[in-house]
Amino acid sequence: MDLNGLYESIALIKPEIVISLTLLAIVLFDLILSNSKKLLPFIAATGLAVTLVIQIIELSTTGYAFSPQNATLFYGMLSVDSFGAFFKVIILVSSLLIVYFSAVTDEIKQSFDRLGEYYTLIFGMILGMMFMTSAIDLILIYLSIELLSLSSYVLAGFTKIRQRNNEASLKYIIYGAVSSGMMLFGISLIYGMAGSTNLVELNNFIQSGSINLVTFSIALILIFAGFGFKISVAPFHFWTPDVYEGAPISITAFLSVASKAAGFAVLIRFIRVGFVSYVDSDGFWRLSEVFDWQALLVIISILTMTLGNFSALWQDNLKRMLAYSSIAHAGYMLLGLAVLSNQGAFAILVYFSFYLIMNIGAFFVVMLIANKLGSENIDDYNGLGLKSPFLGVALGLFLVSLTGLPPTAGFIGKLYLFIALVDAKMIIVAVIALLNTVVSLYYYIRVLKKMYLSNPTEDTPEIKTSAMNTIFILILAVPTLVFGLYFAPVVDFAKMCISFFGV
Amino acid sequence: MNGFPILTLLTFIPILGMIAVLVIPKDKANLAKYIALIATGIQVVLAIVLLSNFNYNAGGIFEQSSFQFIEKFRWIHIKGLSWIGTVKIDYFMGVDGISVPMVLLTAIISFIATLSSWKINKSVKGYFAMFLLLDTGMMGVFVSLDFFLFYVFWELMLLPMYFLIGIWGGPRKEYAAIKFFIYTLFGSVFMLLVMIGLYFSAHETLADGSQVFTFNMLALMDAANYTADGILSPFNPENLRFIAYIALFVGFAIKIPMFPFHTWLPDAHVEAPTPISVILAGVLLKMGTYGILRISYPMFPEITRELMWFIALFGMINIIYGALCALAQKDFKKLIAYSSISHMGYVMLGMASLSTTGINGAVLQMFNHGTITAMLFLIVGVIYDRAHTRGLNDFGGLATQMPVYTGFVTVAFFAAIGLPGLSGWVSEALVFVGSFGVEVIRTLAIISTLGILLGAGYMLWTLQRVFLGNLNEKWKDLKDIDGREYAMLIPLTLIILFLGIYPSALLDVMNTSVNSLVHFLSTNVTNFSISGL
Amino acid sequence: MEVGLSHFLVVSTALFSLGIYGVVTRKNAVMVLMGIELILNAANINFIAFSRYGNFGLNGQAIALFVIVLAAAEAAIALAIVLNIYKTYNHVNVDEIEDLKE
Amino acid sequence: MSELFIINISIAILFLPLLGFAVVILFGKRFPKLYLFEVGIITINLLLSIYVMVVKFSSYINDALVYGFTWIDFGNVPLLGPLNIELGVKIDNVTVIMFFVVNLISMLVHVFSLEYMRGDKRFNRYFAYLGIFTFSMLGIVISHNLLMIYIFWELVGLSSYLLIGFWYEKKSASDAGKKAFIVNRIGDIGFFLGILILFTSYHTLTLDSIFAQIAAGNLPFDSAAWLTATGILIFLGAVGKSAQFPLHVWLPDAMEGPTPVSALIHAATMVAAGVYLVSRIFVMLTADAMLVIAVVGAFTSFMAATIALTQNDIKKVLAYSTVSQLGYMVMSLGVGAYAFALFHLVTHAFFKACLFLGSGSVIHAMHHEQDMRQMGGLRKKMPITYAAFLISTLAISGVPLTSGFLSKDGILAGSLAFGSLTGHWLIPILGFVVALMTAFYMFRLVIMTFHGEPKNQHKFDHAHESPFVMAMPLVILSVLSIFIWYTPLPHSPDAGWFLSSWVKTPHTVVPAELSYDFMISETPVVEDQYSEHAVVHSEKYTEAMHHAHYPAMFLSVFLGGLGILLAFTMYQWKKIDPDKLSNKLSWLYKFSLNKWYLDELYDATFVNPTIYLSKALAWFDNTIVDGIVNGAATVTKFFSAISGWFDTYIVDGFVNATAFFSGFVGIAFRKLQTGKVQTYIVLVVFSVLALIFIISPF
Repeated sequence: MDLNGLYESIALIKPEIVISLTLLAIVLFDLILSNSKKLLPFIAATGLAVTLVIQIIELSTTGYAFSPQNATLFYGMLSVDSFGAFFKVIILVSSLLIVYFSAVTDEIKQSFDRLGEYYTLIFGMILGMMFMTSAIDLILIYLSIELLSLSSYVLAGFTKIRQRNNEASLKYIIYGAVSSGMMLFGISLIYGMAGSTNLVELNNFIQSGSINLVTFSIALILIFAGFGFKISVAPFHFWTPDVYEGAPISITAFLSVASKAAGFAVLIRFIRVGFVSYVDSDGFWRLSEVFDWQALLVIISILTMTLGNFSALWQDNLKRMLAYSSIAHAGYMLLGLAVLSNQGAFAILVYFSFYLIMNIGAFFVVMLIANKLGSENIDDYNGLGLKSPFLGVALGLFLVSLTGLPPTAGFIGKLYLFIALVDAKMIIVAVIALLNTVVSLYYYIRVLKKMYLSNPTEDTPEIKTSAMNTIFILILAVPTLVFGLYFAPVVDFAKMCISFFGV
Repeated sequence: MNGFPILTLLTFIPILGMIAVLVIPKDKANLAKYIALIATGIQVVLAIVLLSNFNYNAGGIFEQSSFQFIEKFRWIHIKGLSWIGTVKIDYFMGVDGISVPMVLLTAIISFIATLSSWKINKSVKGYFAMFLLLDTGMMGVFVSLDFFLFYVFWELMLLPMYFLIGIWGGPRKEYAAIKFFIYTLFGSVFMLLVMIGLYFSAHETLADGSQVFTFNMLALMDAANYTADGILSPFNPENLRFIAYIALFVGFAIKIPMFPFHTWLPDAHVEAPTPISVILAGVLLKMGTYGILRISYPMFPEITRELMWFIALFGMINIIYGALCALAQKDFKKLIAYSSISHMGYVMLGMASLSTTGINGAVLQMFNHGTITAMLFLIVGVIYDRAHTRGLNDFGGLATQMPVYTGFVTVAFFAAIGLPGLSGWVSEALVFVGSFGVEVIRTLAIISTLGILLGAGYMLWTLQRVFLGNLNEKWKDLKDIDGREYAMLIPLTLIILFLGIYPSALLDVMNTSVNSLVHFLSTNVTNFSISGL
Repeated sequence: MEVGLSHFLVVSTALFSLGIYGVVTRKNAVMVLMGIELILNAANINFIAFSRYGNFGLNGQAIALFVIVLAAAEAAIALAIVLNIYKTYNHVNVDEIEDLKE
Repeated sequence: MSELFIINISIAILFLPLLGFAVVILFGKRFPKLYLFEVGIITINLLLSIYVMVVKFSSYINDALVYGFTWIDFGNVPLLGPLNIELGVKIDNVTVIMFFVVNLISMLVHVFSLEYMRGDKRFNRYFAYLGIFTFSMLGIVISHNLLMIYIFWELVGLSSYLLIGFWYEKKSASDAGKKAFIVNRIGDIGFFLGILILFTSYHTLTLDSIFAQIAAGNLPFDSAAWLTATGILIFLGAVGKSAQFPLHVWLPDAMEGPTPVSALIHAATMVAAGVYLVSRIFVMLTADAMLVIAVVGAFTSFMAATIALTQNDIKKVLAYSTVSQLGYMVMSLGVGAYAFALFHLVTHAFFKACLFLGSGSVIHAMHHEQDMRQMGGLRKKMPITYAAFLISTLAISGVPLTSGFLSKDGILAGSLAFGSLTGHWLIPILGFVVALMTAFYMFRLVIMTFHGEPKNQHKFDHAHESPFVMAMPLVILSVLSIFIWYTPLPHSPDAGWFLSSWVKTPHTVVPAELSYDFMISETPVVEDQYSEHAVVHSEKYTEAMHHAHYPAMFLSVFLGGLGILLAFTMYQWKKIDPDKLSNKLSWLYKFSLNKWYLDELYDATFVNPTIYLSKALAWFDNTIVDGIVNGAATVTKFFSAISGWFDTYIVDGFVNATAFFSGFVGIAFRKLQTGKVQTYIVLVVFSVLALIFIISPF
């Protein structure tokens, strides 16, 4: 074994190492200084901030100018490239936001003694996600997904205040275990056929021909079930509404953004590295004719967005509604993958950047309102926007952005998505997606309607936001608006990051 | 005027006003009214400055050099990768003879609507903030020359409108607001798709010689810019231009509103507060027809020619259907709403003629309908403020009680009927001259003249039911109009009279542009062939 | 009769199916977890069988070891959650835990 | 006096009444006496128009004074070249005559109204309306192009609407105003379409330019049929305004307006505008168009006369008589007797205005009683009114020595000539029958009103002769109904200055094959239509007229006398009981009394169906269009009936945009979300199997 190579490999996973160290630090701090739990969020934030800085420095100084040969580490287990780095940035940013989010959530405050566990598990999730974004070996993919999942199972039922927390946890683990079991079974079949779990070798194997297509398809669909579970697309989404509703709201927000980002990263990489034989000059991925990914992805994404949107129409619980909305958004983003082009993948990156801001923003405002109101039910929002104008406007902005209306960031995300679709001449699909957008307006606007068009009742609280919370909301709201009008920085960044290694 | 960013100012002064409205303290909320009045007042002044510096001999439409007051800055410029191309979006504004009347209309109607908003007392700050945002959206649509910018402004006015109807509206406001919103969004998503399709079908050559995809409307009008394989490129034998045209047209038609997409309008009008009805009928509806003239026509000249009969047909249906529906209404506002549908039919009929007289008539009708209908809605507002009912059969004999008011009503009604000497007639007549002159749609034009008759029918019947006859004792305490209402109605009356007698004041502004549009439509047809759909 | 790859595959497939069946039909949460174990072990059998018959080196067997460890961790967490469920519901019947739904 | 000066004066005459209108309507509330300003203006107007007439006839009798300007300039239009719309004025002999007639009657009506309308609460506004009417009427007369005529055409419609509905508290008055406007609009649409045809073909609306192009052989859309159609369409405008069948129904109702208004607008001037319009386009009428016009005119005059026989409302009788006389004029144009139509227009204006003002005087005296059966014997109480009324009645009946005799005789001669030249004998026959009936019903009116015993003693006792301001106009107008003002020879209108030098028949511009041969002069057409030539079109026609002159004169005098005799027999001497007669001919009587049931017919065929259609469409719009476009709202409603659950969502505003669809899909999706994790897994397993079947290459 070449230990030099191992050493070099370690040098390239500094962010993961810092995360691991922070995780250890949190555990130790919790054990030793169990009276100063208040400091835990700061440690977590510091760790994340340091990681983020390292990640960004790596991105910018080296420009991730690895040659493809050097980019695969640990004997072809990991691929460190700017694509992964982009998602790592997304994950780290959202984690940072979630740390603050958790610090002001009532639900988490009530479980104050177990704050150490909470952050440990969060970091477990982060670590899992970081590896997911880079993994190019099916086994590592499986393991990192499990690392993420196991932590999140516990977090989903973390608070134990209400029955629904436990129920969420139980459903999540049973559902997750079955999905990952299917995935594993699929991986074993692939292993049996290709003789390796490495994606690069899988690609080579596909090029070589001689495949039992039926078995291969079954294996791939089983594996896709695992991914589908992670990014919660129909028909693997059933856990999502129940778990999102039952879990603490900070975890819901985290799951809906970071975990989904990691899932998308790994799915894109799986297809890009495992199946694409070459990329043509227009940026379209040419796949070997062994499996019709496009058909699968188009069917799944249309099903997902339609189901997400139409189910969201009927939700009275805002958290649950946002859960369905996040399903719908996963559907839109999956369309970007269905295009099977750089353009499409690029659109996903752009979409995710904006989705991150607006979705966390929406959850945050809902959380603040729930803290005061004790309810996430839409019927309790009567006239809220008139009584608490700042929160109302902020939530309105986030929801409008989620709908995808200009001049908000959400529109730009959708725009890039549709650009990719039209570029690929997938007009019918684009029309379906657009009509879905119209449907989605219904339920987003319903919240606005309750907040503004209904008159305030006596129960409608006037919610004062602390300075910190105001700043936090502004940090999310201002970009939502500004990126809607000037999105070049984000797009430039995403453009820089759309290069894959390990192919 | 070189270098003075008058269009930017026109567009964004209301935004400044909105910010000012938002920062004033809550206990001085009434200040918002004055801020809005000042902002819209400045807009009117700027619009007049614009008009007075406007060169009547520059055509515009398809060439940048003959647009005026151009402001063009790079807004988004993302250098390309090999597979994605450079993304370039410009902040590109400019006006020609078709947009100037609309800018003027927007400024005037906004100002008058501000006056008419004086009695709003429910969340005043919010109201005027939304109002001013709406103003920006409308103005932006009329001055944008970049499709992307256009689309942003187009959508920008959706939300304020939703709230303005939804919060300050009548009993069924929520229903009306959501209906408006969903309808319009439904239309605009198709527009978005066509916009993206066009983006991928044409190249614009930049100063440095590089070719990039473009949202520049003027570049999209030039057939030479289209690539060989773009999906909306005329050179692509399998292009989707026909479908795209329909999709785009539906997007605009919903706004007009064209039968059968009109049903949001009566609801929206009935529920909206008076100033918002004024804006809605006065300006918003014009955005649909303006969009067709500005975008559909020059970008798809060959399909426009192919479909002119259908456009005229729908115009005719609008005229007659709207008028017949108006005849049956019992609610004053709903009646005016349906009359709007009817009158917008004239605009479509005129546009469909693709002739100078017809399009001049259409654009003039856009302006005239804007002022006349604004006046009609103000009139409904006046009576609703006092009596709190709009039932046509609840009144009677108001002419005795409110003679001055009735005087204004008479002017507005007869303008709407198309009485010569008042502005509405000139544009209707030109529309008929234009559409009758084109053999293809002559029959439709002839049938459409029935609209003149029906229009007189429902308007005079309304006049009779509400104002003539013996005074209903219930209303013997109604006051005649006050100073503020004078201030709203007199300018509109003067405009209606002035343009009735001297329509050239406005026709000369637009004529060169209309001629160049007609010229463009008639010469660019041969270069294209209709796709084999 | 020589025991070959296909035999292992038949067994693993049967195991996988039984696992799914178990997860779907058992009421008791612990039994459901058993079903999950069956699914994972079906995959393990595959890995080892392929590794043995496919001349792919020892990778497959190493993978199986990883999976066993993971399965243990998962079982631990799952049982802890079941315990919690028992505390709040006083039973562990999966199909009666259905408060979160439409 | 330069031409420009005359033009300027004429334009001043045009706009002065508008000034009066504007001042009175704007400040009338503050200054209750402001109506005097309007009266003053109209007086000045009359003097100016007399001045213009004198100058015109003395200096420019053979010239038309034209002034035009570009109203709308379309620049250089693609494919067409330069295009503009021109407006302008043309002052010829007819114009100045009409100016005088309009201003004179308008002034007299103003004066009459000072007394008649005294005490009305909207006194000022009444005069303002008279002002805007005068303005619009003068506008029609002075225009040199069809567009301006159309503009003022509509404006007189407006003033007519305002004045008919002046007492708008009465439902019948506002109804009548509305009816007048809308019925007129029907005709106006035809007029407008005619304008469109001409503009499309010639890119100008100036009459002389159009005629020049037709004369050069350019037909509209290169088709003779279109030329005929254009003539008939423009005539349709006249049908509306001049109350010809089938659009005459508004005029009798228009009597709801104040009586002086009826005199001014609905008898003397506005209704004659239609005749004036046809005379303006006379030269471009084809033979077919002329025949249509002649038939419509003849039929209208007949129909109206039959109705007038049985009416009991004094104003209704006069209204139908007006319709009938207008029919005469229209017929006259149709048969080619151009000059006589205009001549009758003028004479009729005076005597009919006199009749209306006279009836106004009576009504005033009788405290707004209009039913003739309540009158009688007023002769003694109101001698001046009676005298004036009688002279005018003689004139309308065509008794020699009156103006009516001259003009009516010409028309009848023309129709007789037309009959002899074309074989359309029905037209002269109708004309003579009408002459009989006219004399009858007019004298019936005079007898019932002024002769015999008072029927209503109470009202009779309070009746009194009208004061000077009301009597003076009557006297002036009745004096103008005497022959001497028009011709020195009471039996020969041709000898008069009106026909011999003022009004001359222009030459047709229609290609010879489309025109009646008698319309084409055998002598070459002289360029200037105002130079000396014969009154009528061709030697052939002149001859026919000449032959028809005496037969027509004698026959009409005989028939008129017969009518008068009949009236006296029945109403004065009571030799024949009218009631018995009507009972005997009850079917005919009712048919006439109910105005041929035309109002009922129109209601049943046009008005009500339109209303029903509009209601049906409104329902359709609300339910079906809204429903289909919004996504099957009807289905949704059906659903809501079944399930109250759905109802909440409808109320909630969910009925829209795919409500049904989204509801359905939503429910389907929701059903899957059972909350049981095992169900979910079953679903996942089945989905995986399904995907395998869909995607795998089996």
